[in-house]
Amino acid sequence: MQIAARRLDQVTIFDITGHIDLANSPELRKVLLKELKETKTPRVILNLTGVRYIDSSGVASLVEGLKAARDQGLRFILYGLSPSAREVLQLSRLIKIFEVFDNEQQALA
Amino acid sequence: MQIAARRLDQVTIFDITGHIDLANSPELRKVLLKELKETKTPRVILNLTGVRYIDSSGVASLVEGLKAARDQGLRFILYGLSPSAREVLQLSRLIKIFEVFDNEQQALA
Amino acid sequence: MLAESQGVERLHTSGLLLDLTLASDPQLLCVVRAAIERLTEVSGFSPPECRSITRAVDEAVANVMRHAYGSSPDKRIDVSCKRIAGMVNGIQREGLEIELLDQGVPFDQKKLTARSLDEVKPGGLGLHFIRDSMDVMEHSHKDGVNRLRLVKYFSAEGKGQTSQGE
Amino acid sequence: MLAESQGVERLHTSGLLLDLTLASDPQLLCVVRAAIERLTEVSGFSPPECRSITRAVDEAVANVMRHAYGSSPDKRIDVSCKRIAGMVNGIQREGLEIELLDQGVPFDQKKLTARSLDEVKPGGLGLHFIRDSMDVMEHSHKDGVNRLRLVKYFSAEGKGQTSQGE
Ligand SMILES: Nc1ncnc2c1ncn2[C@@H]1O[C@H](COP(=O)(O)OP(=O)(O)O)[C@@H](O)[C@H]1O
Ligand SMILES: Nc1ncnc2c1ncn2[C@@H]1O[C@H](COP(=O)(O)OP(=O)(O)O)[C@@H](O)[C@H]1O
Repeated sequence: MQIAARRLDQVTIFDITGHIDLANSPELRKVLLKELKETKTPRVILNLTGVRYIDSSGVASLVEGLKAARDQGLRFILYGLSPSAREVLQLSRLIKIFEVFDNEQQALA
Repeated sequence: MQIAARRLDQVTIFDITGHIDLANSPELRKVLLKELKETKTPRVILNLTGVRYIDSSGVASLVEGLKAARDQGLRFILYGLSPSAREVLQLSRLIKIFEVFDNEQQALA
Repeated sequence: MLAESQGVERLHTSGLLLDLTLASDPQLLCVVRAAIERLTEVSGFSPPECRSITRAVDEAVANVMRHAYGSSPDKRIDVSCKRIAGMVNGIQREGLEIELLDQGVPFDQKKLTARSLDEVKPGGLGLHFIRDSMDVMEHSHKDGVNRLRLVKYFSAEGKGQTSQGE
Repeated sequence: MLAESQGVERLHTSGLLLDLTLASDPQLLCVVRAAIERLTEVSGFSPPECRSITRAVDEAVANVMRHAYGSSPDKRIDVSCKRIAGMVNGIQREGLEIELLDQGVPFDQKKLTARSLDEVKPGGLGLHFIRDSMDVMEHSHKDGVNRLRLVKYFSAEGKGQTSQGE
């Protein structure tokens, strides 16, 4: 898994690639929480286009990111969910907790 | 593995998808030889864009296709080789035996 | 969704199909997923079924790593996959049986009642995913070995299903 | 390209990493490839190395299916993967060892001199691919078991290489 941050004017985009599972979800959590602390934009977007798989520990890391963002009053947006990633958020009934969009254009709108 | 034939005016294109290995190379061989018999176009093109892997038995089936095409005086062209497919033809020193192009446009030119 | 062994009559298991033995290192989870994804594909499950069986096995193996082995990365996990066929609730069915074996801390049966999903909090989702994906999920413990038996049947239209159907 | 066991000093093998046991059914080759591809990736090999090790194992398993077992699809094949480390020709190296075991027809040592590639004809390419990909390829036969030992070392810059280098 790789994470890179693009800091734009009003929004920070995290481009994540690779599978998110028990092997790297602790790292995702750490990086997300650290990056969120430094985030001064009102909106945070996770680009998951390059993520084919997310396990339950990855979902947990996303929930932690969402909570941290909310604590700071930031919007926390996901886009580019693979079929498997979408299913996992649906199964955990979290799809409605997150703001989910299809692509970057919609996430930025 | 799936094979579909597109019969155009001067050329027949076989769109192949999936891995080609010992599990299906006999089928590839059979279909190719059968289709080649029915081919009346002077040029036969194999679209391998959707083929990520070819093993030695798959290479053998391609060689049989090439030979059958040559026997009928047809040109036998490959395009869309994945890194692995290209490597396997290089390793077997067959890359120079086949006419290989990058994409359909070049193969049709 | 889940028939926890109720009404499952004696099933006939095929011989060897695929067994994996791996170290309890989370780095190897992607290897297990890749193998199970392909195995379910060649077995004839639909793409969503392949994804969901793969997810269930991934979560079950991850649970063994974390809970049974307390995250030691060099313990042994066995994943044994077989084709099965037989009568289930009076219906002839075929399916894929996946057994996980470990020698770690026995499973706490009280934990089997997975937490409610109404609360938004991290953790406690794995068992939900496994139950949701599989038709059978059975835990047992014997002679120091924990066994988790998962079964997914082919749907009536599925490739692996005999003509006797529903 | 291939050091057929010459100069290979005693190597230390790690404990369990990944073992696969599969039926000799060509349908399962894609499962083996998927697992080996991921395993080589997480082991730290480069993408071309991952492809070439995967190809070698695929060809070796296909050979066991066709030649050792004469295409019977229900025989047993073991693929055992371990990390190894030790001195090779006076250089400290680390690598991945993959052993294939079968109980089929013993390997004919005369066949080991693979055919010339100058002739354009189908067949006879598998052994070329295996030799080309791997640093070590050793056949042995004992007590009715054929063993093919394949080793790929990490390149000096490779992730798995110790600092002692070349
Ligand atoms: N293989 C196992 N061995 C022992 N305990 C387990 C195992 N799998 C699950 N458990 C117990 O069940 C609980 C719920 O598991 P799960 O739903 O996967 O969520 P999580 O792993 O996030 O806690 C775990 O916290 C653990 O106490
Ligand atoms: N595992 C094996 N057991 C027995 N014989 C083998 C095995 N692998 C290869 N051989 C022999 O070596 C020959 C060359 O193998 P290979 O280069 O893979 O080409 P091919 O399999 O297309 O003949 C085979 O034809 C076979 O006679």
